[in-house]
Amino acid sequence: MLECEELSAAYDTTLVLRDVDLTVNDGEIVGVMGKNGAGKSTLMKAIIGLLEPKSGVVRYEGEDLAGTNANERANVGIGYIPQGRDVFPSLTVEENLLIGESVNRERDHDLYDEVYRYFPILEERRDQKAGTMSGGQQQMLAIGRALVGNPDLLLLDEHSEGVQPSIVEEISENLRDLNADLGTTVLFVEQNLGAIQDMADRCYAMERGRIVDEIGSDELQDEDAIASYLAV
Amino acid sequence: MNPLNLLFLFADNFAFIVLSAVGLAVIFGMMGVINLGHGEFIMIGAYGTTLSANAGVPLPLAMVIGVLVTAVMGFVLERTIIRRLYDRLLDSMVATWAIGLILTQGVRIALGNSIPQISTPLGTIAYGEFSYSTYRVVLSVVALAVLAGLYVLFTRTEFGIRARATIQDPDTARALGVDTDRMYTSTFVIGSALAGLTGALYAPTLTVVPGMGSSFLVEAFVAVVIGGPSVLLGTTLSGGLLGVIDALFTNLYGTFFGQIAMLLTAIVVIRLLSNGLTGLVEDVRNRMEGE
Amino acid sequence: MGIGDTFDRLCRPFEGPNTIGNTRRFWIGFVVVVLALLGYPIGFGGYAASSAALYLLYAILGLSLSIIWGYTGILSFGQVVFFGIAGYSFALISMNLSSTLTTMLALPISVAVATIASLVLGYFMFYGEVRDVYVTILTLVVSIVMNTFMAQTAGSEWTVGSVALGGFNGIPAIPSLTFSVGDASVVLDGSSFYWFTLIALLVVYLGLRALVNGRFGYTMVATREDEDRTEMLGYDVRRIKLLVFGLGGALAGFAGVLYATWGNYVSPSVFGITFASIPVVWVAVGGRRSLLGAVVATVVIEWFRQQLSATGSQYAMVIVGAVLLLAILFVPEGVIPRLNVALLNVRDRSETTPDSPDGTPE
Amino acid sequence: MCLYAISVSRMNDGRSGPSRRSFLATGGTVAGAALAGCLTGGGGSGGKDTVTLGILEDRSGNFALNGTPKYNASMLAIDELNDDGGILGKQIETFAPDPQSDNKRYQQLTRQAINEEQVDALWAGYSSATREAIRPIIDQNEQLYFYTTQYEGGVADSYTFCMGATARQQLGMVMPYLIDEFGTDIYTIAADYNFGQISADWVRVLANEHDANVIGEEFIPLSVSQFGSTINNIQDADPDFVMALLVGANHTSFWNQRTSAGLDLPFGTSTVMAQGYQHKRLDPPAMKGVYGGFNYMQEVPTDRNQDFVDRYYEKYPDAPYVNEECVNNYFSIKMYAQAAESVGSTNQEDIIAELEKGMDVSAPEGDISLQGKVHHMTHDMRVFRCDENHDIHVMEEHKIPEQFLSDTVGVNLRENDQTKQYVPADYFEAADATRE
Repeated sequence: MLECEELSAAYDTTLVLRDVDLTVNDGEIVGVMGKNGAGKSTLMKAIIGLLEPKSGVVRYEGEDLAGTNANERANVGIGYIPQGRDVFPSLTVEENLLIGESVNRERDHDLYDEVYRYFPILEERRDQKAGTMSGGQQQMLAIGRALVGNPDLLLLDEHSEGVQPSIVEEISENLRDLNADLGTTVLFVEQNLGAIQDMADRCYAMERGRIVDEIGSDELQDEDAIASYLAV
Repeated sequence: MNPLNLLFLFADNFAFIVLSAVGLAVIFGMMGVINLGHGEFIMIGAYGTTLSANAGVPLPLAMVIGVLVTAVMGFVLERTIIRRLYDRLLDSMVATWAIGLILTQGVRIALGNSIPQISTPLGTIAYGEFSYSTYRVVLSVVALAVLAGLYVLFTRTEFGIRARATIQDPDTARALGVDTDRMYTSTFVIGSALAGLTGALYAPTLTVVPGMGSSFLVEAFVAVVIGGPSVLLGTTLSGGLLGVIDALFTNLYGTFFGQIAMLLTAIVVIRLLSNGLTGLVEDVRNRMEGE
Repeated sequence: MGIGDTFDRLCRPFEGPNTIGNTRRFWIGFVVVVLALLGYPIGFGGYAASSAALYLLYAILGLSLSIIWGYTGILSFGQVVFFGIAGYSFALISMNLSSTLTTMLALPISVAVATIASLVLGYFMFYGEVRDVYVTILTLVVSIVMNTFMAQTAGSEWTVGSVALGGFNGIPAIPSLTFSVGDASVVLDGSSFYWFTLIALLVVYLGLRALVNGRFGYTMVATREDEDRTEMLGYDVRRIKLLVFGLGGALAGFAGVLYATWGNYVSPSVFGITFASIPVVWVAVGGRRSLLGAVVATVVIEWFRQQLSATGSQYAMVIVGAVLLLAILFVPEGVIPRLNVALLNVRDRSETTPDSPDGTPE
Repeated sequence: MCLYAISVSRMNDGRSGPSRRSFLATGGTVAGAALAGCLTGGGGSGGKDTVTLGILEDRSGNFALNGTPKYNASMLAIDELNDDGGILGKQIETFAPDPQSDNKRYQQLTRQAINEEQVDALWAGYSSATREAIRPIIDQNEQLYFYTTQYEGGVADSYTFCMGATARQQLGMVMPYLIDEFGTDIYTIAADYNFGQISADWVRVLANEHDANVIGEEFIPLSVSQFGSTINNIQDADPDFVMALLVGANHTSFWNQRTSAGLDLPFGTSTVMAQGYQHKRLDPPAMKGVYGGFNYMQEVPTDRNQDFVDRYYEKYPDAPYVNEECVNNYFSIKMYAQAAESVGSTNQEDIIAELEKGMDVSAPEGDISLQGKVHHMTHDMRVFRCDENHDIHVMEEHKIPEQFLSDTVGVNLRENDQTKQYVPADYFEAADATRE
């Protein structure tokens, strides 16, 4: 479904991604783990199109995405959940969700019902300004917002950051259910061990902008094996 | 002091401040671009209206033409110039200043220093020994209608919600499929159209000359700066506050003191409220919700 | 130690990454240009010199914005406020107490008044948490307020001492700058005014070069690049901004005094939106992060505008507007930095042996 | 050689006091100035085979509406003179830049006109502010200068000739007429700057002289274009007529606004219509019942004027109107030519002396004369009335001389050089703004 080939990206002149190769198959949940500054968020931005790659190819459903804008990529079915709970703070919950309708223009129907089923709090707080909600609730909103348009691929950028562990667990569970129910493919980046173990079918490890390892589902349960990619 | 006089005067000032500021406020509030050519956009609206009316088009239709002309001009300028400067907001000020310069002198070259003016429609309201222009009362109603219309547009329509999302976080909005380029273009066109509307509405009451835009700038900038970040609320509140101050002091002490009182008020507001009048309202609202 | 080394050592305090032109070649060119400028009145006469003096004093105004906007990241439309305040102060002081001594004293006092005004406004803004683009609009509003206010001082109640503010008409017949020691006095007029302005500009330019390449200059640039981080590193950002704004006010005020004595006249149009915008245009076109850019652009643009107006062409303003648009669109970093890069490239290509002592990184 | 020649010609200017262009001779600038003189090929006016006139009128910026007709009329006069063989057999050249309604630029261009272009005479500026900005430069260089706008009056300047009617002449024409026709209660609205303030002073002086009262007075900033409260105040005061001394594009909005507010009083004015042809630009009946005291409007019903108007439109078919200043520029250039012919040279000092003898001028407005002692004109003044169809009618006409400088102050520029502007407040109790 999604392939990155020798993807490199830079801020100004500082290279942050170096020749990243990565594949996500239809229906998978794939994680990318790495420490702070490993280039995880940059990878997400390069895939969604917020950052122009220096070189390399991003392919979605077999088509090269070069030359398309972020909004066009979203329109064809990629749902993006930015890091740091980037909801629109002075829009209400409902208005935030409405923005998500622009994702995946070719869907059959909106997923408001499903979103409200997974995250009932969002229905309760429909008219509340998003900026006044707690971190976990904002994270749920950010996910719900990307889901409303029924994306085929979800890009999830560190949903555990700054959120209570119990909520992270809940969110991870919801995402697994969602993957099972709707067949939504998920690519997420994370440095929280628990979240990775809870969600990922398989996982890439990233260090200083490079993919350094690929870890299958069995190895994922071996904490010691993956901790080295995460420990500070 | 006749209370009706004061009321009319207030309505008049309110309309003038709101209509002067609203186009500037939309472009600034939604896009962060300070359009130094704002006055010239108003001038274009006034010219469009006056020229159409002189050509025999009925006044209401002529006003629509004035608005359209300005909107189209805004569209072209956004597509060719302004969009290249979104990440260089200060340069965009220089660019819009230059556009204003070109517009003023371009109109002068094309149409001369003056064109035949149109007269104010709708006649007079008389009361006691006083009388007042009906059209000017209508203007204040229009000003309210414009504010209400914008409120609905920006809070009740999908376009408005997307536009607000775009200004809050353009990257995230884009990543969620919002065509932010189009949002910017649309917003700039709406702001231009509003400036054009101001020109169209005031064309029958003001002297339509190439340099007329400057007579709107004081009110427009003062209103925007004391209004604060929330465009509509800010414009409404500044129109209300400055309108009252100006009306009161003008009525009591004359035009000069009206203007000075208005400007002093602006300075006090800026000093006391760093987020302008809307900041104050938000604070009060938060405090009330907190209790 | 050769003469070249001495020369280099003399130049060193003015060199650094925050300015263009850190090579011996630049300084030699600089000295040649300065000498040529000093000789200009001798070659072209007093009239030409007095015209040019106007552009030079504008350049000081341009520099005052360059350090505030270009180096500290605060776009001010209010430089003309201090320019005008100093001009008016000079008029009031020198005309009320008309003796050569007071005319001489009026210069520093007026600059002080402008500085205080800028510190007050700066305090008001930076300590009142007025941010970013609001500073820009606020300074613009202050200019408009001054313009509106001064234009309305035509009545006889607006008389300070024996001098009427004059409203829209302004104050005419302001004395020229006069310096006197004992009985000897020099009236700065024509060529002598030009020389005075040129040397003042030179001192200001070199002084600012030393400033921006010094410790304080780095904190200015740090403030521009990231205010929060600068604050976290232990610098008082508000104080830095206030000091720079005050310095800008002083320079603008100094230019304002020169202006008032240049035409022996000052009027509210110095606060008008057109004149308020012009320094922004100079600095934007010349390159806001380049002091030299501000100076060159100011002189060239003003010369160009004057030439166009002298032709009597009605297209003058259209051409000025179009040139600005093109400059903003196609040379965003400013004309002078672009030229500098182009020159360096040409030289890099033509020269294979790196014999020039320009080790300073850009 | 060249340097020597110039010095001699300057010496020959020989007026007592500082010599013409004396400021050039300070310090080390003599050589430079002389060199510049050589480079531009001008050795003073005497040696040239053309006459150069400086025409500095605004064709862009705020005052373009008033400046453009002044420029046009000047060019018409110069073309006509050139067609008739020029002045003293020399063709007239012009230095005619566009000062863009910017006083700073006026200063630059005035210096350029005098020092670089070496103009023999200068016409410059619409507003009083412009005149005051450049007058110090004029005086310093002892440059012959014609200021052609109608104005507040009082300029007594050895080098300046004020060709327009003064406030006293204009108001002195229209106010007695209005007092006779409508009554003695006057309300004044005036532009809040020097011109408006002094004109309002004159309204008070003239009201006093004709046993009328100014029952209200309001000064309106030039930037104001909203007149709701002003209209209220006038209605509140209920005067017999209003004196409207409004200036500029913003103030022109007053007329539409007062009409739509139903303020139907007689208005007297010295400013509107004759300068900015509001009766042509605004839709009737905005200017209904406005009475102006002017020396000229395009509608002056004489054959001589018709002939002038025809010639003007022949040269400028698209011009909107022939205004008061147009005519002042036109006749003053002709008057200058006449003076130069009778002196037999373009030496400025000689021409000033010649003009100071007084001179009769046949102008489009009528036969008028220059009052040499005070450098002002005795104008053929008229009361013009605008009716509801915006047709103009001449109600009264007679010649009025400049009186303030000549009678009240007692200025005689033939005898005493000066460069001062006198104000009525110093001479009339009624005009003293510190009253009450």
